[in-house]
Amino acid sequence: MTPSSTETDATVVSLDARLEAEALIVDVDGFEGPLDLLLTLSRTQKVDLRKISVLALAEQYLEFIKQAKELRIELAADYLVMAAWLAFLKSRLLLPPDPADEGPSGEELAAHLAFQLERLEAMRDVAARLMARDQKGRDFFVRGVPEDVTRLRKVKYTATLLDLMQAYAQIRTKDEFRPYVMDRESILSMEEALESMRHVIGFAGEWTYLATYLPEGWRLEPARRRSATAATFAAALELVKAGKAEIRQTASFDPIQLRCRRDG
Amino acid sequence: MAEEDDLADTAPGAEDDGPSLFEAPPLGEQERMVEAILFASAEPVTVAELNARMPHGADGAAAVDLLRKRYEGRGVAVVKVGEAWAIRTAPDLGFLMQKETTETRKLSRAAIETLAIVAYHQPVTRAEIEEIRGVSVSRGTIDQLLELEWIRFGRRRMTPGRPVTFVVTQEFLDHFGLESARDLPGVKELRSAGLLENRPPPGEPAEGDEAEEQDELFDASES
Amino acid sequence: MAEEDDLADTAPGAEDDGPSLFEAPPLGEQERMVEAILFASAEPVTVAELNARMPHGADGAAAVDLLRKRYEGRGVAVVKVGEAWAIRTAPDLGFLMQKETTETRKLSRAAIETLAIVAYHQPVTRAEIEEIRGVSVSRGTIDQLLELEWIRFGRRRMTPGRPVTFVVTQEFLDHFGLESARDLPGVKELRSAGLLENRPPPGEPAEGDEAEEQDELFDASES
Repeated sequence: MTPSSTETDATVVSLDARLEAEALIVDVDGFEGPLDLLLTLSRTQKVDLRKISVLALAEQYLEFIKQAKELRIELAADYLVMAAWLAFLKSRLLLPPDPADEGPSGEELAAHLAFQLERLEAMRDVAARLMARDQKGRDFFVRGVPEDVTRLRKVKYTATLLDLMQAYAQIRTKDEFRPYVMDRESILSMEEALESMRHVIGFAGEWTYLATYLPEGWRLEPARRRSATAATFAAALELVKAGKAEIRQTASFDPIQLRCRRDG
Repeated sequence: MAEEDDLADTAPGAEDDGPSLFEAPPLGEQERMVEAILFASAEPVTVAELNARMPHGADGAAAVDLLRKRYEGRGVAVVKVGEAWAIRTAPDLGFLMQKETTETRKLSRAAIETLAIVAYHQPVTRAEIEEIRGVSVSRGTIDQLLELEWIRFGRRRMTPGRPVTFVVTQEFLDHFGLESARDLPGVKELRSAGLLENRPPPGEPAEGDEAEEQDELFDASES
Repeated sequence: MAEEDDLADTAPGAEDDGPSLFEAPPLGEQERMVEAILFASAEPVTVAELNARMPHGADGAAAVDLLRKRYEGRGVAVVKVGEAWAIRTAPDLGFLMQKETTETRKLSRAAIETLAIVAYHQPVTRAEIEEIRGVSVSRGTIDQLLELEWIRFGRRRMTPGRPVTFVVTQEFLDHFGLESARDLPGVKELRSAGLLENRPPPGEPAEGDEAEEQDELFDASES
């Protein structure tokens, strides 16, 4: 448990207790988040993490936060969130369970916290074991001279995924960048032209000028008319290919004419 | 030149009776070839690459096996790195080497822990790393590990948001002298203690087939 | 462990009459040491250098001699280069080394950008690439990527002119260690990895849309 002296009023704490508390708090920088702090505090219990008293740990943590506040140390929000959660956990552990409450029990929450601490400690432990392994370039070595016996000159281009991502990121952050959208406002697709022709071609028993097939709203504005003419012409060719229509042009640059094929 | 022809033979060609025409070199000769190739390369070489470079019909796997035994207890060793093979100096002789070449950047504690979490929990998302460490992972940390080519992007997780996952690389295995991720120190104990499970906090729905996915990864790395 | 003692021996100690007090390692062990040193050194090593690096009392010349005999007829040989020693591939196996000599060059910036755009936006037409990059794409750039087999032609776009599209290849995925193009990190991840510092310009859709947008593209390429 925490030293009892620190629980007294902040104004009358002994110098020793105060120094001790400050030593702890100055260390806050050294902690990598609330879980790390909890793990450090849990070591004072000197028991296997599986047998740890989560209640005692919660109290230690809350006391720590209280001291930090008294000393006007600014704590990151994470630490305060954890404190609020531990206060909630503590009340769950101390009060008799409310039968109307559907949520997890205090014991379940405590067990999960113990699991998280045990897991973090385990990862610390294996990280240390990993780094203690023999390492390439420190304990064992690769061939000093990768050999070049016969010079077969072959250029191989390489790029790393990082190059690729950086290049892409750079393009994406150019000021003038806008997400790519095909500028379709003035473009009629062949499919669209075909669709609109399908509805009317059946009525064209006589030769009809291709221009009359241009959809409504595509006949006046030059850019739109150009696109619609091209698309309609392509669609007309498709219909001819499918045997559904006939097409003719009396001379070069004359208007193109179209009619439905009755037998088609 | 000769190998090019042989290489071509492995493609389904017109001459299906090809193999019998080409006598594979004796196994002892194949062992010499593997020895030469592995000695010459600083990077691990896969059995498939060995076979592609050796004359047609050669059995890279068998030759490597012979070679590995031959070098047992010697000053250099034939080591397995993931699916590939390399020659490395015996670790106990490291003290003889001049270490001026590799200046390993000092890794932060956050980077070391993040690396360990990726190795033991792979494939793992950034959120999962943060959950385990109880603190957010800075951009620089992931960046540094990517740059060292010790971790890479794995498959996206098929959960909402489809987050990217991280896995360790062959370079990681090579650097730490590991044959596969299964040989990580303490991995069996951690698994049997349930510490590699992604256990959701009580009251939150489980994320589904985490564990299975991970097993699959380890299986895949073995085959 | 034993070598650690040997290491300690090489340190100049208080006992200056050392030589007689310290036992040099057995010759077999010295041979292992020479093997490791010759293997790892970038330059041929003289006997004097060997003696300087090995524990006190070791006989580099004798150890080299043993090693040289051991490698007779093997895939690599211990050869004398001037006054120094090195390990080299056996001359008759030089033909196996051809792959080692490929010269690697970085891709040009234009090529990397083009490749990135194809990867993220596939299937994509040349006009679209130019639109995104804001400059025209030279034929050489596209040709180079095609030749590298990192991109290939996809379906023609069903728009006027029926332009060809480009998509990335399996070769591309292999090279960049990706399991699928879907696993490329999205803009969100680029940002959290610190690769994308800037805020999105106003008018750009929220990040959440990103993934979906990409999905659509990829779905299209699959169908």
